[in-house]
Amino acid sequence: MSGYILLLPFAVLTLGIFLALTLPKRGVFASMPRLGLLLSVFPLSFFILILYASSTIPSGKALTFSIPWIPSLGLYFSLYLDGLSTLFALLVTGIGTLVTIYTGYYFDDSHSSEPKNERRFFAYILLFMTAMLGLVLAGDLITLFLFWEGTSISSFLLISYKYKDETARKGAFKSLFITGGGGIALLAGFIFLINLSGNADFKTILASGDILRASPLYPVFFTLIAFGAFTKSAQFPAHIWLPEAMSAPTPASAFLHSATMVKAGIYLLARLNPAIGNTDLWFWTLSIFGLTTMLVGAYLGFKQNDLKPLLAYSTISQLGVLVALIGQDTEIAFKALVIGILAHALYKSALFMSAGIIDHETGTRDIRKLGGLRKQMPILFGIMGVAALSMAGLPPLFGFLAKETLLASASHPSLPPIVDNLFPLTTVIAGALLLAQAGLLVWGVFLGKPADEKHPPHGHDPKPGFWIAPAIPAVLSLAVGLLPEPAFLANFLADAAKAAYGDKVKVSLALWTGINVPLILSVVAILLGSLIFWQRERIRAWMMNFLPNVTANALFNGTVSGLDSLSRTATRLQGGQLRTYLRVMILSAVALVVLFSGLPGGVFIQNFEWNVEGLNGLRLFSLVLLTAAALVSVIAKRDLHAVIALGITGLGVAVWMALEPSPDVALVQIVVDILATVILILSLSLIPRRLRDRANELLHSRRDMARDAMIAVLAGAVVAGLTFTALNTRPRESVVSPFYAENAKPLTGAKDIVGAVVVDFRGTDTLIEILVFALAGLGIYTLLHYATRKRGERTYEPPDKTLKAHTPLGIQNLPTSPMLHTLAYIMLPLAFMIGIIHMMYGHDQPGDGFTAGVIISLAIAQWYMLFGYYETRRKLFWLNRNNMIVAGLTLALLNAFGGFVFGKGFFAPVDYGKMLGLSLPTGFALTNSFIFEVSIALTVMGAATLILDNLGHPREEDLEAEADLAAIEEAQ
Amino acid sequence: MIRILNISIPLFLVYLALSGNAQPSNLIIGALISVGIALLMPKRDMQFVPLKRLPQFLWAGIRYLFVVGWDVIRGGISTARIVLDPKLPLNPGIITIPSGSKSELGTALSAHSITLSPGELVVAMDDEGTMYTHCLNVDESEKFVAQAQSMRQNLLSKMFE
Amino acid sequence: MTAWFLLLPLLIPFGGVPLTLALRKRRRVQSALALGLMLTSLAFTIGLLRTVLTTDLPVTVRMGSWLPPFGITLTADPLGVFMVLMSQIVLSAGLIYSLGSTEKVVQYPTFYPLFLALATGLTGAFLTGDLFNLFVFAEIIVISGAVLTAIADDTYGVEAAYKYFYISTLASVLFLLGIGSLYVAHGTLNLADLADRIASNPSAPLTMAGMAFLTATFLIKSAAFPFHFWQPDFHAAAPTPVSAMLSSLVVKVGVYGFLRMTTLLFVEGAELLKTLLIIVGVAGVIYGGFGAAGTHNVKRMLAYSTLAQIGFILVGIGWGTPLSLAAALVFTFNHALVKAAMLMLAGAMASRAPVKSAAFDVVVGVGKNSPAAGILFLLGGMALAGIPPLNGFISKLMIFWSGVEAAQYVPLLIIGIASILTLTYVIRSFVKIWFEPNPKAKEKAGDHLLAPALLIALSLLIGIWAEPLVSFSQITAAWLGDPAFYIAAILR
Amino acid sequence: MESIINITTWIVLAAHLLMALVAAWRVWRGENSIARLTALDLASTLTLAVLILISILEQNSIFMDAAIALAALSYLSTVALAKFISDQKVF
Amino acid sequence: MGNILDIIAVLFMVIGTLFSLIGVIGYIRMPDVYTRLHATGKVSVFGIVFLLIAAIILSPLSLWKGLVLIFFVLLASPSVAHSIASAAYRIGLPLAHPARDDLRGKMEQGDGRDV
Amino acid sequence: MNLLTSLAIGVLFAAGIYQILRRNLIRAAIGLVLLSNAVNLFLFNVGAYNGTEAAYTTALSQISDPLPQALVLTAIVISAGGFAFVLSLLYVISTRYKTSDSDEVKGLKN
Ligand code: NA
Ligand code: NA
Repeated sequence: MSGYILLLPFAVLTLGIFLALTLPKRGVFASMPRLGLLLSVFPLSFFILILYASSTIPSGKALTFSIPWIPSLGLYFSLYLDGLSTLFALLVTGIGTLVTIYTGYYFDDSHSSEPKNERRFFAYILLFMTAMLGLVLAGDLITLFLFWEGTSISSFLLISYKYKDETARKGAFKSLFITGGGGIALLAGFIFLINLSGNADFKTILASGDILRASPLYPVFFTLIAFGAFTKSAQFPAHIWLPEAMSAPTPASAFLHSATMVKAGIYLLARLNPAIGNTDLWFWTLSIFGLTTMLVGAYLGFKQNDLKPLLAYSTISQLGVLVALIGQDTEIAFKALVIGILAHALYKSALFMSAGIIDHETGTRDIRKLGGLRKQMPILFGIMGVAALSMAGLPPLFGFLAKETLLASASHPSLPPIVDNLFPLTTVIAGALLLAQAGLLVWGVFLGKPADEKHPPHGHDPKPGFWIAPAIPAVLSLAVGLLPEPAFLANFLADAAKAAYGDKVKVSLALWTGINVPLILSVVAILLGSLIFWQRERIRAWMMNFLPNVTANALFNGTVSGLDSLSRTATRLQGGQLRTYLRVMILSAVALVVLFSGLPGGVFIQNFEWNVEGLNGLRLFSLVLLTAAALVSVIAKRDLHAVIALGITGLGVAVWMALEPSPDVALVQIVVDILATVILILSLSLIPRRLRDRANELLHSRRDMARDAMIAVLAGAVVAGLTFTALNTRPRESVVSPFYAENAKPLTGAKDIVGAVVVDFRGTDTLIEILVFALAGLGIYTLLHYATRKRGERTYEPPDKTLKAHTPLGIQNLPTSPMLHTLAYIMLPLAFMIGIIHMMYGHDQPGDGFTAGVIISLAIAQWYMLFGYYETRRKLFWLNRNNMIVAGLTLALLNAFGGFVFGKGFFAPVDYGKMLGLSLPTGFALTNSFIFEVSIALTVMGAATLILDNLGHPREEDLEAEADLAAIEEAQ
Repeated sequence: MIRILNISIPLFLVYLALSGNAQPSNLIIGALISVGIALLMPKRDMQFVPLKRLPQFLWAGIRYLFVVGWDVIRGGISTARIVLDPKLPLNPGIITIPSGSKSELGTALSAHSITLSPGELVVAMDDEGTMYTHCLNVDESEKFVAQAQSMRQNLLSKMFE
Repeated sequence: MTAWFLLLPLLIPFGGVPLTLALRKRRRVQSALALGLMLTSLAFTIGLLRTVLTTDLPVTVRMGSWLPPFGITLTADPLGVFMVLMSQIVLSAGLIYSLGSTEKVVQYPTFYPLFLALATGLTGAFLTGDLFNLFVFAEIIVISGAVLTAIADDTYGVEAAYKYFYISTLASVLFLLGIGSLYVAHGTLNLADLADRIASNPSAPLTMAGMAFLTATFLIKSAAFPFHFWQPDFHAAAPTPVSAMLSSLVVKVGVYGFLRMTTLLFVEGAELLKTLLIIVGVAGVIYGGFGAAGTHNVKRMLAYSTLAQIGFILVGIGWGTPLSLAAALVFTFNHALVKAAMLMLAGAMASRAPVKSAAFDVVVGVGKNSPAAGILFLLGGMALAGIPPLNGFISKLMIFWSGVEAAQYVPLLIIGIASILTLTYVIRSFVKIWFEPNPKAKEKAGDHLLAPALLIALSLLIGIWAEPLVSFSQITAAWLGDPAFYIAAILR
Repeated sequence: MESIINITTWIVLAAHLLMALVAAWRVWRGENSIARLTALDLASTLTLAVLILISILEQNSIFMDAAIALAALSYLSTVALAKFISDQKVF
Repeated sequence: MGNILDIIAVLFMVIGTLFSLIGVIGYIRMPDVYTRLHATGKVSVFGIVFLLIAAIILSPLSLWKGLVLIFFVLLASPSVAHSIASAAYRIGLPLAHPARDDLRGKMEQGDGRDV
Repeated sequence: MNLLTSLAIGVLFAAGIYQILRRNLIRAAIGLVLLSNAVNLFLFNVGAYNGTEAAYTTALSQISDPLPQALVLTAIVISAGGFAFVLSLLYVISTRYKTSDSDEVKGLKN
């Protein structure tokens, strides 16, 4: 039999999900029951398929399928069908079939006036089924984990199905939080297993038991895996999510939270038992948690009034039993395990679905409001009665058999001391409580009287389709007990147990095995249970009033609110004050530098020298000049004075650079210093003096200033140390610079080496740099003329185009002094000329396209200042800033391509003048460097003018912006 | 045409000065650039010298330069004396000097030369060409400027009218 | 020919800047062109990927034909291609989102030029083989990102841009100090040459200082704790299509920097740096997780989540094993897709809210009428939380695996526990937007969901068919493991 | 002769830098904005002188280019400041 | 010949510097803004021009650039002085011990309060 | 001299850091300029060697290292663009937040 058959369920279930969501909402499948019946075909067919497939596998062998998933990590998608997976797969598909049918009736809306659309629910149920089936059929740890998380998610979807209900939302969150947390642990545990055994697939894992158990990491991965399994299987104290999961619609509770998903942890532990079981840690952990859970579940279940929580707690108790059984290392325990799993699945699903019917028909699940329904709902009485008796462990039902084997395992002579007493004791107590709960159920719903007798519950047996679903497992519970030893079932369970135990397990399903210890214990449990049931009112009242509630929920809430308060604290660090952020970051950066390299400049003292001569002496002056000016800009009280001092600082820097000597940089420094000064002045005029003064030094406390001064000194010290070290240790030779010096002239035709580096050797830097500058211009333009358009931030001033300048520097009716006027007229063409010279001869002398662009823009700015903005725009008709940027950037790119077409490669130098045979003046070459300079100048002109325009006129309409907007509006 | 020549010829000279090269190709390029820049300047608003008056303009302009040069040297020495005098003999004030030129350019040039020469500083002008001039020594300036200004006025009117 | 596969992904967006700016008056043409260019560029990137994978050698272009280390080389080694491919996929999605966005900012004539500039910066930063050129490209990212944020419809965009800009300036200053230190110590700026020289003279003065400055720079760029302060503001206030790029890609420049630092530049002396990365990463995972759980706005939540996820990545880089590097790469890639999609979904929900805001108070119950968005958000959330079959699971699996393999149990334990927080905040926000009732929520046309749907579909695809990504990341990690190859490929 | 020129230039250069220092000092200690602005103008003029002197020292006219740019632009920031001081507005 | 030119150059440098010095001293000694502007004007008109002439003599290559620079300085420096003085008067800064003030009342004036 | 150079750059850097920590937005902007000046001077001074002549091919003696100069040029331009952009942000902040106090610009927090 090919393993590919195992893939079939997934493909077809996907089809089912698709159908559930897309079948027409009118016509044949308008009715939910009919849809349910149709969809139930999918699980049913796989029930049969798996039954068939498993029958073809020889005992102890497995049907496998595997395709590479992430081969580079050695991961496969693999499936594995052996006895254990068959047991679970049959449960999933079998109960799945019933639940699908049941769902259709549960959401039957034929009587309701407004049609509901519950198809989503079908999709979720089928989704879950896929995940659960995958989980139990997984052939390796990673595949298992994939589906494991899938069950968590689909469970979340189902619990939150009635999301308008707050308890549903909370319950869904809680379940996902707990099982999701478990999932993370589980994944980590799995990775340990894979890492130790070298492979993820079960064959390898199960064969590496000795290595795994011997590993020093055993406690680590065991804890992780147990944690994952316990959270999923609702072991104390992680059980708290399960009762709240009862907010899900009943079909989901019946399916996920009793029959299947909660058994995922059981499946996992059973699956891994041969590999990592049979250690003391394993035994003690599973026993302690399992038994505690068994007791706690049974105890808490007995307190409940709502049918579903009551059933949920009994499930918890039962899950505890199963965990404790896996902890044992006896054949009988695994026999008890498989029987227990099957028996529990049968009776619990029957009970849940019945509870759902009661809720559906009577409108309540509260046993205090219910009572005496046996006459109105005889069929349901029968179904629920049988299932409850099985739960109570009474003969001749399957549940009795389960309890018998459990007790046999609990009283097994191989148990170590303490446990040998504790295990039977807790089993008996829990059994008794479960019996009492079963009684409570049947009595409360069908036999007893409702608390409020004036308002007895109304209800009648539903359509057969509705009750058939719980009826089948109930009948099976009875049939297994009554039928004489169904051999195929016994073999089948034996196979399952064998896979979990790792060795042969003999399973017999005979009810009567003679008078022995289990039987006696069973009788004790039944008697005790009856006693409890008889005294139920008193005991329940006592439990409600006196015994404190178990505080696992408080633990959860505490955890969650603790996390929340930590979260709030975390976000409080983000207080909104930039200065605080900067302080933290500067100090951290300083700390980093000190941590990595020690205090730079430790060589301070030994290299102490006063080598003040020649150019150095002048540098001394210039550095005193610039530090003095910088300090003045810090301590000046007025912003304006700080700006003036800043201007001088910049000039000082330029002088220093000129002394270095590097005229190119000095030139750019001068140009930029002036540009910076001008735009700073523009900003001063934009931000009201009142606001600036308020924020100025007067607002700083002395402590504030002292602290900042300290940070500043610290940072300054690091940079000073760095510079000092650099100056004292520099190698006196550069790897790259000699190349530039030698090749600037022959290869690029440049006398100015720095210029050659900027436009040729490292032209890419420059290409990007002008983009940055253009972006700044465009950014300012967009910010001030589009983004602030409609917030009332732009007090729109219609332009008075007759006025020559808004703010005169002349007197009376003269807008501007004629002297300055004339100066402006003279300076603009001169600025153009200087700029063009910079572009043309930049290769031989200081200056380049950038300085050209800035110089021209500043000359234009002078016009703004002296003629006014609109007047200038009118006079300089060609001043379209965006198009300049477009032209500049495009030209720059085309020019770079020119190197590819005409030269040695992209961006390579080309001398077009030489190519065309032009005789050009010495010092000027029509190269692509020149074109690059032109494009730089164009871009910079556009951007710098945008900067100046917009900072100068943020409030007025911008001619280009208006034109652009008008064009866009017209187009639309 | 006047505009282009008026702007491009001085520009061409500047170009030659800055590029420092008299090769024919450089002259052609310089001329092209100068004309190009001139085309970018506004058509109206600027005042230009008509071609036929160019010789007269140049002659008056050169004489004007000498007048201003003398003013500068005279003013420089007298200001230095004031600054270095321990008593700092100031007699400052703002006096009115008419530019005597009706054109904006003429007024501007006049104001420029006055300000250039140490000791006088034009603080403001009005639209009739009156220059409000701050002087270090009111009496001396008034006496001196009266005669200098008449000479300047004469030359300016030859240049611009 | 192969050179063009490298050049065009960079030049097409670059050329797109003037081109779309020229078309600023014809918005439809402009936006369609921007997307068309980006997709073309993406196609060439895929060609580049093929070339690099088939030839098993990096593609190198010497700009201006200048030999390294004298000129600037662009280098597409596996790592570079990896990052560029990631960027261009997400950038394309960002443009698709912009086309269907209702935000005013996409109507501005300069929006697409600025967006393409961002694309240029990102692509260039990952392709350049020169330290200073990297600085310049990073500056493009800074300025275009800051501008795009400042012009947001959100009133606070300006504030976010302001803070970002200051902090970025600090980063630029540190970057330049680092570049200067390394230049004075080793006399070159070409990454390969620098790596070669540092390896042969690791104790040259200022080498360690250079490393420290670069570390601080990239910590700011990657918004790692405690250099993260700009990030939640910046990512939350930016226009949706932009914030999707910022939170998914821009922080990756820092990640990229650390990858280069630990595997190329400072291979020998990187132990201290790696330890630091682990510490910083773990701190980020914790702090980011708590921040995301504690904040008041979906976009902010996602931004804090990025802080945490970057933490995972840094830890992976810090462990430095081949597997953990591959894990960090896979994490990087997947996070980019998912985070972009999630931010888009958050933005799409904000656009449907009565007031345009992503604050939880505002978006409560807004998802009622867009179940499709809900499914996408849930899938994206699962991916963030590392739940299969989404790609995030692969990331988490590999990180955990590499931690186990590297026997780094303590950080592993901490990040494992902290990753529960991811699930918490993702689910909470989902429940708030899609499940909680809100009588005030009105139906309102909002942003189109195509872009996030594509990204989530891709995430799902990668989750299911993870092999290509994983094997590519392993090839990359193996490549990173031997810097000599890189050096040889560039210099010889 | 060479050395005399050189020494003179050095001295003159130092003198200019010292004067620039005085100007910087006056920016700090000016009695009003205009006085400080005047000091800025003075400082930029002295910077111009320094550039010229460096050009003499280096025997290289390239520093003149920086000087030309400074001369052509520095007045611009001064005028802008003056306009700002008198009108609180620049453009 | 070269020597004579060199001597002239040195002389010019010294003279220029002396004028600059006078300007700076004047700037310090003068009582108000307007009179100070007279002093600082010296630095540009004499200081710079003399230095430039020296520069032209000492390095003939800078002849043309030097001339352009002289042109610029002589063009810009009075304009700067004018605009500063105008601004000062406009905000109402008083003249120190004025003998007369013909401009009083003609110009819109501030209260002399500093910005 | 090296010591003094380092100190001057350190002072400039410290002044910049101190200024960007001021509450007045304009002062903080001034800090940016100071910082970039300091860093440019640093880059400038870490040229691989100490040159005595401008970096021209006509130079006769040791030229100043051209590479850092080229880097500084780029850095200057970039910081100038950024600085202008910051100033425009300041304007919008002052109109939107009605303040020029950095500490009051905290609409984005937590
Ligand atoms: Na140049
Ligand atoms: Na004068």
